[in-house]
Amino acid sequence: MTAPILEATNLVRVYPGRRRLIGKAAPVRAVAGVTLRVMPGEVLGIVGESGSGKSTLGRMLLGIDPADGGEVRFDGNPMPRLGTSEWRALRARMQLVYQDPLAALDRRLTIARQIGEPLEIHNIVPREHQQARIDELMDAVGLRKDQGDRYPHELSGGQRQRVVIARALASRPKLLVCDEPVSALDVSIQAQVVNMLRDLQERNRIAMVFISHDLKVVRNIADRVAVMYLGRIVEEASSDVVFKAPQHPYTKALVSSVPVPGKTLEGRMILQGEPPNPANPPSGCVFHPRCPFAFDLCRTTVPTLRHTGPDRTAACHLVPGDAEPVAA
Amino acid sequence: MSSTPSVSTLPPRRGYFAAIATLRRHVPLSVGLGLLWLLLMVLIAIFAPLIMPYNITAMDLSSRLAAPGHPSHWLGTDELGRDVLSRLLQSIRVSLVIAFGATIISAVFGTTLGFAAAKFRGAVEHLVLVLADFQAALPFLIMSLAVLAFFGSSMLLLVCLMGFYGWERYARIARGLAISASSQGYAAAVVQLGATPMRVYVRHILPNVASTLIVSMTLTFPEIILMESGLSFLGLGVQPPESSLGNMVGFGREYLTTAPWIMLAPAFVIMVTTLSISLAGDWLRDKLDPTVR
Amino acid sequence: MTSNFVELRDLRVAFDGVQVLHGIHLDVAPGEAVGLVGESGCGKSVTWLAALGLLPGKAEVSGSVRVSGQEICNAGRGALEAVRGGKIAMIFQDPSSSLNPVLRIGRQIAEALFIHRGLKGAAARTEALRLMDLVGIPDAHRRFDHFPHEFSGGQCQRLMIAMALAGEPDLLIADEPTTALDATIQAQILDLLNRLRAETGLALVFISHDLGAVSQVCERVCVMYAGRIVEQGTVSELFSEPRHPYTRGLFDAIPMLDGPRSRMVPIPGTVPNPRHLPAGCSFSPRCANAVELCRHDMPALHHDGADRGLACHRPVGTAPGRLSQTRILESIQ
Amino acid sequence: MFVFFLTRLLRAAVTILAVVTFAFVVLRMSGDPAQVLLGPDVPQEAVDAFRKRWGLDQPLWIQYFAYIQSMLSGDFGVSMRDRSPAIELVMQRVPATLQLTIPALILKLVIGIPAGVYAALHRHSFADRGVILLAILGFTIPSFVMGLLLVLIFSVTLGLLPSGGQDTWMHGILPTITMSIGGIGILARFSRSAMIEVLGQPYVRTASAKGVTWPDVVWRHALPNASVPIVTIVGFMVGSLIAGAVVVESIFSWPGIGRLLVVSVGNRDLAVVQCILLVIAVTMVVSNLIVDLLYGWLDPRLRAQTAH
Repeated sequence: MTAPILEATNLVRVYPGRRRLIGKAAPVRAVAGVTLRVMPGEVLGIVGESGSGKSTLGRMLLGIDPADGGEVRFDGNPMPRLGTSEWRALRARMQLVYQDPLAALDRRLTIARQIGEPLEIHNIVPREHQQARIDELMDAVGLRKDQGDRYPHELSGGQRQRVVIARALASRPKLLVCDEPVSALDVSIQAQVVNMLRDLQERNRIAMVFISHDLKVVRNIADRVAVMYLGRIVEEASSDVVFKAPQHPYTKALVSSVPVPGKTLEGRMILQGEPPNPANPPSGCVFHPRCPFAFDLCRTTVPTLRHTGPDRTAACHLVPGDAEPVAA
Repeated sequence: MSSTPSVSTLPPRRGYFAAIATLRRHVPLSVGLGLLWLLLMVLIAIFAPLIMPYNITAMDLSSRLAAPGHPSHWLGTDELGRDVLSRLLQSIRVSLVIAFGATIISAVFGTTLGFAAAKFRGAVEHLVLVLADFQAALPFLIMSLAVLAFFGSSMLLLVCLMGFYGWERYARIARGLAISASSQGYAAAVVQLGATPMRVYVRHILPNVASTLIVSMTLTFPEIILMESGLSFLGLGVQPPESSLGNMVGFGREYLTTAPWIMLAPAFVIMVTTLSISLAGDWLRDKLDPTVR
Repeated sequence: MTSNFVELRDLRVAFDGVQVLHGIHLDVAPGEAVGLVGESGCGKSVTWLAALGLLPGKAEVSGSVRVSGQEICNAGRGALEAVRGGKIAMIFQDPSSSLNPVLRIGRQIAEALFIHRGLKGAAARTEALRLMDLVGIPDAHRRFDHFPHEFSGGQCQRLMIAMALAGEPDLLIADEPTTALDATIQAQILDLLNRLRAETGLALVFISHDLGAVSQVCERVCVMYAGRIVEQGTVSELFSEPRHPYTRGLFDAIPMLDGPRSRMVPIPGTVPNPRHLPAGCSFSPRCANAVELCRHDMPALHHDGADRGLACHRPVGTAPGRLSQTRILESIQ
Repeated sequence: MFVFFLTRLLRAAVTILAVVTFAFVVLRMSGDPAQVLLGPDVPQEAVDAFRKRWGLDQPLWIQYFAYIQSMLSGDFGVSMRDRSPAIELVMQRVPATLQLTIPALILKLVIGIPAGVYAALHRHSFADRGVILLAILGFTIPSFVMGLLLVLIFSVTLGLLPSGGQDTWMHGILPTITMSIGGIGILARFSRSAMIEVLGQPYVRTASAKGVTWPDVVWRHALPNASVPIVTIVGFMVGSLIAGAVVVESIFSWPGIGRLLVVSVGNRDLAVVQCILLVIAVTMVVSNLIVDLLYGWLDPRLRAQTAH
């Protein structure tokens, strides 16, 4: 059995909340105890709505946001401290792809130079071979060689995202975290970029964490999917089954809320209310105020993540599972 | 596969006149005139010692308070018979040197503090904040008056003092842009690639904020000219026998009724110069602001 | 045939001489729900902003906009203001920045009530509270005097809808009302729009890039590309039998939530820049069906049947490809 | 709000302390006031006696604490020149300065803001261009040049108005105009850009879309939002009501604070200069404080963040 490339145990991230007029600041637990592992070459999808802590989790997996509790192990080793030279050296092996490619690119440098920047920083390729590597990367993401001396604002949104992906792949990383990489793109362009990402991932056997609010895209690219709600993973399973037969009521609601062309709203499960304020989470199961199936136990006791079947877990009192919780 | 929209197409070079025609299309007339005037001022500042007809202290007692148009003194003479044109040229040189030096000092000082506040946050940020509060509480002219009066005026002190003018503007801009670039933007991306902080600030953030800082300099520069000439006008800036635009106006004031040209010539230069920089600065800001395009 | 509430005829818009809307013909019957679909920059929002005179001054608008027979295109301020809010209300994509940040929410709704129904004081307050209740703002009494930033995005959109309903309009134009919202909140808002339509008989124009969302609230859909309507029809017609290659491409580009994990089917290329539109059919450079004719001749929108329209020289065959057919059938079920 | 007010108050106090310290350090380090005041030829015994009399023989930090202590008890020192309390000298001059600066402020507000708003509402029109040009002219012409030009025209050439002094209300006209022109330009330009910015915001479009008439869109929706940035500038102008007249008072020989400052600086009258610096700093800090509080009132979004 192979070892996971990335292993996170009980990750917690607390932001000092906005101070109230009178009294103390309420801390916000953006990530409240997340455990997950990613195998080499595997794609883990993370879905959740805004405020679910999925972006923070992604940054913690890369060590960009420090963990206030728990730990991240990459390739069996603990994450070095942010800003140290070991941390910087590790960047060559793990990379991030952003939602907004225009913001992530320096608008005063040509895209070829930006794609080549990791090569310079990590001294991976001798200077005289850098251009060849840049050309190779641009070709891999579907950019023409003559576009190399363009500036980011001269490209379309889809092309910019290709540049960001090429830059992320320059140092041949083993892990790629993509934070909403296609949600700023038009539908027709989304498909281009997703296909390209999938090809590159498969060809280079890169492990990938794909964060998105778009269930349809995650379904398409991920092997396994974790559903987050208010800083916790509430359900995790292979992407083939999780959307077809969701177990957690929140996953059910999410799946049900995806508008499918040609289908009307009737018979949909529409959640009432809004996600609670993370600074003041409800007691018991954090989902219970919106859950149509909630009963007394849900209001008092936090359900733990348990195995509910082969290779799938859920955190719900209503879903029968193992006696033993998954995480320590 | 994907077709790229060609956004910027440079006009082909078709000689000198074509270039001027292009320029005319891109630069409004007022800005063009302003830029020409500024060029003239810079040339005067550089070559003043060579083109001055007289030494600025040379007195021609036989033709005191001569009106402009005098055959050997085009802009007339002052109460001691000194040539106004020569003094004007020298004054332009002095005022521009002070303003230029001070603008550079102010920009470097403010930007450094701003970056430091963005990088280290916490105590450094608070210190910068206190400094800015202090600057806001004491009008610059008042502060300068106090310092100059008690330390006595020297060229070096004047430049250094003026170098504190407007630093908080650069600090605020540099800090704001650096923080926004580091939170989600390109700087965060480069950090995430593994770049050292030095590389991030020098290779990425500085070039990106440079244009905004340059625009701020076009705001500060005329203000420093005004500040220096105001101080000199009050008799606390540049001291005689050296001469600056403000101090010429200050001394010319005594002869407002009998020889207004002594005051009018430098006053005109101050007005047109500050106006030119303001126009050019406005234009530059519109050009560099990506939201306008 | 006669009683269309709104009729757009040959509506054209140019910004700084760049034409972004190339002659839109569109009717909205009373009580009808029409979807306007297309990718960013296709002109779907501009169409209605232009119709209501809400574009900035530099926009040049031409053509005809008739509301209950009255021409309002380029009409005077007074004529437009009489239509806005009272006959046609509009809500926008980003609800949080579309509400005035310095005015209390109750006042913003009451303002609309005063303009259109002359309600003041206690009467306005009662009615505003009723509207807030209607759109599902919990605890409306307490939140009447709150400011917009104290509401979430979803609630702001509900408040926008309440404000739009204040003038008892005959038509509500919803410009990407759910795009900025989370999936579960999106579903709530779509549900709300459907409920309101059922209760009040309001006509709806729903502008969106999301075919799924459109199909949940609309009866008829117009697909736009590069400033033109390229295909239109009822939801069932259009979704079962898309004829324009672009419409087909849009359907195919949407990954399915169930079924096998397959490669996505993108539309190649990018949306053209309105400054440099390709000759002929604007879609021809990205179209697999394009022939020489498409590259120099712009197809006109031909109507066949009451609601069906198509602007294409080489439409997709009536029998769609195997992959798409199965997909579409799946989604209809 | 309360926490915010306290932190803001603390910051204000720190700022004033910084100003006091600055004034003290700069003035004391720059030279020996005894020498300056008594002249170079006075015998050493007289100088020593003078120093003892004024406490100048103590170490600097003791002088500093003594200074702060006496200031806290309301004693701002005594003018070395005419032996009267500095605070009295300063306060006597405040009304004269306000006689110029308050009418000037009113002129700035009633001309600058409407001009800017009008230009914003009629963008790219002839009036707009005119306002921009005049505004730039207004604040690029230094006040001493403007003042002298006005004197040259209205006093010297036309003989209509007096060129200096404070005898009648006629004497106040030229200095007031001189002082207001720059501010009018700044306010006009600022109001214009603030208004243009606000007019492009989605909520203005919303207001139009719900049928609000154009004048009401401007008055009830755009202006209240545009007033937030404008208040900053106005606050700064209010803050410099006392400090802003130095040059103009010098030109027109107006016996206000500015004149007093220039004269006292020339005489190295420490107590008076320090006192003026303090009065100016306090007015500036207080007006900044008021502006910050006004922000909260004008923009409820800031109210939520004020705790930071």
